[in-house]
Amino acid sequence: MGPVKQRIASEDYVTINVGPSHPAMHGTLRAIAYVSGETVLGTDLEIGYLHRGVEKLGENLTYHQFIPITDRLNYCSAIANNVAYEMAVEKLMGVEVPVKAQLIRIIMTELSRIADHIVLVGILGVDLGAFTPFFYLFIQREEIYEIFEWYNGARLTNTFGRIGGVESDLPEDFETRWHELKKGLEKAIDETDKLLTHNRIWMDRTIGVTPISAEDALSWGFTGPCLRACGVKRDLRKDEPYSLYSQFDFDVPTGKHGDVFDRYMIRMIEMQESMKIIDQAFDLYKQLGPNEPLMAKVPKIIKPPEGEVYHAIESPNGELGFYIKSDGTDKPYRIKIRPPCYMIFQAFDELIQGEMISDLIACLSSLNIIAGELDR
Amino acid sequence: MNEWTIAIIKVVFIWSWTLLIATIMTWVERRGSALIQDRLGPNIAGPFGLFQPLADGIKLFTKEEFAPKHAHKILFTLGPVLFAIQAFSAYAVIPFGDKIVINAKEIVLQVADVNIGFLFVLAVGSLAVYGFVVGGWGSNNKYSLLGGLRATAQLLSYEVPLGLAMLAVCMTYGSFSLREISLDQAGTFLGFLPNWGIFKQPLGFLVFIVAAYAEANRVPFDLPEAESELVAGYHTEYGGMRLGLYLFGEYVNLYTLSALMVTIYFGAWHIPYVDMSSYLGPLAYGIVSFLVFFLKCAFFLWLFVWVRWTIPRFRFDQLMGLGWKSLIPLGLLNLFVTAFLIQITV
Amino acid sequence: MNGFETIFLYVGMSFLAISAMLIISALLGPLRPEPKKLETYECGVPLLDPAHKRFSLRYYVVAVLFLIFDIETILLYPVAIRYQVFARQGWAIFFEVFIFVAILLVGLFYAIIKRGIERE
Amino acid sequence: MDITTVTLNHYIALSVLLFGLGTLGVLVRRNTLLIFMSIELMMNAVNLMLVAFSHYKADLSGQVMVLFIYAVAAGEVAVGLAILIALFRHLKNVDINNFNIMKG
Amino acid sequence: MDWYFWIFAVMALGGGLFTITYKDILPCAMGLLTVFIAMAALYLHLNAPLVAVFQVTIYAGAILVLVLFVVMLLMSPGEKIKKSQVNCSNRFMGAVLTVGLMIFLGIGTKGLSDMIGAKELPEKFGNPGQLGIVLVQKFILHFEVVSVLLLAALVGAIYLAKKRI
Amino acid sequence: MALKDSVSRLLQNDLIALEESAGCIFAEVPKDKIVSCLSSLRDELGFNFLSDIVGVDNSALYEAKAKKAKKKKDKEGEENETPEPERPALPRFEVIYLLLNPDTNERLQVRIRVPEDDLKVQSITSLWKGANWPERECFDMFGIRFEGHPYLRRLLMWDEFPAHPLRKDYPLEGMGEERHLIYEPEGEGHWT
Amino acid sequence: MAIEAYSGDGWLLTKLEQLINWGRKRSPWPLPYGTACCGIEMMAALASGYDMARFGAERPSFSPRQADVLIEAGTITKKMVPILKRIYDQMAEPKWVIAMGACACSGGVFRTYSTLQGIDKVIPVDVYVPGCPPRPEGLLYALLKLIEKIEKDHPLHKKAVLLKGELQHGTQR
Repeated sequence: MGPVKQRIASEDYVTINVGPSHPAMHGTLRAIAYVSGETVLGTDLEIGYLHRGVEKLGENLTYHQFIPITDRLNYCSAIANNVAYEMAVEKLMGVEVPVKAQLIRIIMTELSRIADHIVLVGILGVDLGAFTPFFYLFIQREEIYEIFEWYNGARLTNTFGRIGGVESDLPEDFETRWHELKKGLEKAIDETDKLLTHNRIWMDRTIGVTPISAEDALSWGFTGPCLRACGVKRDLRKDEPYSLYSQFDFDVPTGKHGDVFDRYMIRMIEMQESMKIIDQAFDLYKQLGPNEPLMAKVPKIIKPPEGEVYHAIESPNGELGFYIKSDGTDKPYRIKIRPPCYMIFQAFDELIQGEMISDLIACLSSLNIIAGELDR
Repeated sequence: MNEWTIAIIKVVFIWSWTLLIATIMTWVERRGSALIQDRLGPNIAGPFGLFQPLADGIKLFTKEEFAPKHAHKILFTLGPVLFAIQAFSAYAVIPFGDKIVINAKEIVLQVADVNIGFLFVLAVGSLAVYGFVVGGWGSNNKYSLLGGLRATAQLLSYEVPLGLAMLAVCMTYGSFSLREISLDQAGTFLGFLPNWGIFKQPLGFLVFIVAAYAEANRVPFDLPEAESELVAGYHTEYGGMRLGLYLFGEYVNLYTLSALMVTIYFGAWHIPYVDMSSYLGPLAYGIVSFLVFFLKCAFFLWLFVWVRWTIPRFRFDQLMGLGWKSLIPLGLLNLFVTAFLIQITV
Repeated sequence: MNGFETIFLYVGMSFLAISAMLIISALLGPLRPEPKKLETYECGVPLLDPAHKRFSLRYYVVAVLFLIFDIETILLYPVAIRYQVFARQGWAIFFEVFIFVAILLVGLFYAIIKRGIERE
Repeated sequence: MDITTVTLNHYIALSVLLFGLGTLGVLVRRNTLLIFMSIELMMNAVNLMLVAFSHYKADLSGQVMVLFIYAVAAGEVAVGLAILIALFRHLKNVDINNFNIMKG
Repeated sequence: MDWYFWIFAVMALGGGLFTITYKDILPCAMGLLTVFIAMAALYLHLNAPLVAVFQVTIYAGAILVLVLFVVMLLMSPGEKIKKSQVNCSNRFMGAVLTVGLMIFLGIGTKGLSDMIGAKELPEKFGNPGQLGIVLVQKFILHFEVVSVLLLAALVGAIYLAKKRI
Repeated sequence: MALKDSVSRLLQNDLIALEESAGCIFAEVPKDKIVSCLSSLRDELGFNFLSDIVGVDNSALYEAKAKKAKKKKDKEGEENETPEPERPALPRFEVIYLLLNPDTNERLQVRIRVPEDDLKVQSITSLWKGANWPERECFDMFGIRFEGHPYLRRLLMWDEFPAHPLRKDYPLEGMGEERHLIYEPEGEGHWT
Repeated sequence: MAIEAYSGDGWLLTKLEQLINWGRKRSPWPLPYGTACCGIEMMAALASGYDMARFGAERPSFSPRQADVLIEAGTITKKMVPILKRIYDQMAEPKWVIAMGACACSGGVFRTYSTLQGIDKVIPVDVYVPGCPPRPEGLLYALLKLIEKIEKDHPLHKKAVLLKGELQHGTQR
């Protein structure tokens, strides 16, 4: 047995196995909770139930072939993964991507960020017993999927973009679609806000639950909304502005206590910020002519020069980085993915100590652990 | 017709009626949740999916029934049976209408009008605990046991405020008999309000309805079966008809509690400002009073569904805190206010 | 004919009907018990330890509190039902009940202060 | 309810039998919880006797007395079981034979 | 109406017998539950409906639940109760003692009942309201004392349960 | 570049190499000095955020290079009589620590090389709590043992898995390892 | 004897079987076993746009005793195999399995050391849904196909034969 069991000195506990096939464990996570009464003394985490060998697979596929695999990392926001990988390879090759392609990438990434946050807020609601917001939000999520599908034919696993740009232009009536979606999204977010945010029970369930201090969060390697909830204003889009993000005007929301409520609120605000970014990006996009290039000049078979690179972007969950080592052939020599929730989930044991079983569920949901990128 | 025949007819009628309501409630719950959530809900089985509960019932009936190896075989079966029996029995003293006259014989629309009235409901309600304890313990499963313990602690905690609210009602009406309480609610109160219990006991009703939600294990108090925490709570190991009994029992409980609320606080079969018996013949009056009573119940049943799909659930300590720190003091306050008002008015 | 006998009729009928349901269900349903099927469900993994290790004491405290308050309510019922009669005779019974409840409220506060009903 | 052939003697017999069962339980069972249950059985027998007397002698005091007995029984069970829990924490056992630590 | 008495008398005795003989503790508790419910039914027969309801509420709904909680806290279902450790002669002694006690009690009570003699039941005997009047008129001091007793029990139980010895 | 300067000034003798590849700076330090190097980087240069730990198995790369070099040598060998002096073979594995300075937003990659016959590295879980799982994963995937790690156990693969799958000599489709397809063994925890 | 009416294709048996089949096909309660990408699409199928509840597939229950259809959506790794198998084994009869997505059907793109190449290697599958991931409509179609399959079942037949056999066996003894 693990170190948790050693830590708990008294015999006065019951082990409750939560997962893998458990409603709140997203199918593949497993936490063995040591509880005394309803209080959790500690948890042993067991991951790897979705370890599919993505990194090994990457070493055996060509650079382009690996893009579809990145879809399956964080399947809630596949496009962010695609873009992160492509940008890493482009950085390795030293390719400059045309502005139009960058704008399309930004629009799509932000859309997928909204879709990801929708899943989180919906599931957090379901796990805390409020089912209805999930359905309201999922209707809008379907609309986002329709835009994706209509852009490149896939709903969930988009395989968006190519190394060096994107494969096609935004469809002509994107503007009307986006405005419709925006209206619906605003309404759904507003409804969710009304149903949850100021609900007394919701506040009781989330405020002050599993807080974490900024120092601890940094030491554990938190990134993204979970780190921002602790009050650290760190967003790669602002701090290490990649692509065209330095040109946009958007806020980075921060919380104070790093509790479940802050994590939830940050997601709610970020959805609105993302909508702002999409508006601005689309304004820029409209100023470009229809014949602007979409792809940089890259060879058909990609053979980056020998070398290694690490590049990270701000995915919906936090810093999503790709370390790629190239040996000069058409296949990467080594790909290492730095998934955001991997580092966050480590801290789960520390977060949950002394809280109650119900908080375990709330905390897990609010961290947004996606098994696909956690286990790779 | 002798008394036994009438009694048997009444018993059979109300038993099947509660069963029917429980069945329809599952449909209402599903369609209602679908309505709230922008969905369609079950609509394939029969018109508007009305036969969905029937399909569920048949499926549960023909599902495999087995007791897990480590479970206690007797208790495993006894749990749902105890739960269902208490759920069905509680309705025995609650009226479902005023009275009906057939062949010059007056039949009271109530299985048994006894002088201990709602105390019987409370007493039988306190036996609901056994369904959870025996089932949860008999399953020999951690989730079940924890669910059973939670259920029991919750039921116990909320029985006290329920009893306190009833105590104030009993002070106001000076009777335990639910029929007498219903009859007392005819006419008007203070000249313009319907003479309903809610206007005499507003605080008591608040305490009662919250406690009733907790007693029925409904959101926001559905911790015993909180599916995101304890898989399915005390009925994790149950499948087939045993599970069906738990599910049915829950809905029957809902109906009993709704009927109790209507009887005590919402004027039973009375329509405000209208004296039905003067307009209608004896037979028609009986039927109309039954319908009015049922419609009032239906509102509360719908309220149960509505609340369930709107708000999240409590955490266990918050639930206990609400019960012991808020509801019981409120119930006692209500008791004293009632006593004080009676003292200064008599 | 007494009301209570009807109640027993009702309860007896519930019992019969429910037993009939279970028996019919057992006859209609398939039964293929296999050793693995009969294992205790624990999210798909083998049991870590027995289900019945010690659970929280809080539940005991809640039950004790309930027991005491239940008796309190019960003892108040006979008083409450004729309260209107007693009320006409003056304020004495009001204060009797007040004192009775107040003494028990002390107990409730003790339990709350001892954190008996929330976390252990 | 109409007076029937069942007389007070029937109730006395039943009550005494139940009391005897309770006594036997206390004497024979070794599990403390079961001993508690047997004591409850004895108390019930006494209650039955009180109510039967109250009925056949037309005096309501018997019934009121039963209500007070409930209160006493509740107190007894609450404290008794608390003691049992405290003992269990010490001895990890509920067998009455082990509860002889007072012997020193 | 004899059948009424006999049904529940047999039920009570059967439940009692089951309680003191069965090997597994929770079924024993269920046996005790049967006794309580049968007793409640008999109280109804004895014109004590209020006592009957309180019997179910308190004994079945509260006291036995408390016992069950302690069972859950302290025992596991797999754990069978150990066979009694008393030897045969002791058991025989117990039985003899019990029977003697029963005879003594029976004769004593019978004499007592003969001494008082039967009385006619007044109208509406045992109505809840009457009980309340008796309680307030005759037993108001007991009533107050009971609250102190309950308080003491509550404080004692919580203190003891939380204490480690 | 300022960062390069400050790093080389700080690490001085411990620095084996400092190279830049595609805009990323890689500093190589000796294996047994990793804890002290990282802690001084953290405390003095503000690199107090550990992004990740990457393990790399370089065996295939070296083989390919050696092959290429041999081919080249074969080609040139006839003309050039004096062979190049043989470089000492580089260790098979390397571990790269991805560091970040959240204040200046500079990233630094610190590399150590681990030879196959001495698969032991000092654990840095005392510096960053977040190093726990990456080190476990590194052990799982490459078999590099981190000394001082509180709970070094397989992370992603099951405990009985015999190999280290990200090593280059391990085939993509595995060597037929199956987790007991029927059931887990009813081991210590099983209760009857 | 009444048993005789059960045996063979008696009218009573057929009608009863039809009724049972109707009940079963109209309320296939799912056990959502969503492990990966397909799990999200399964959620979409349960949510408002597609609403699997129309077919009675409501009340997703994670307890295997209460569910009828195991919807296996997503990759099953070798580490997960015993758990999946145990969950399937613990389901009460009658039970069905829908393998949703390429990974569940055949391993999909993940032909690697740690991925199970199709769940039909460990548990029997009734309906396969191709796609990576399949659209929610795909899952609904699979559900309809499953309903067709349930319709063809003879739930009482085996039981009747068994009963008859036991009776004859009993008389012989």
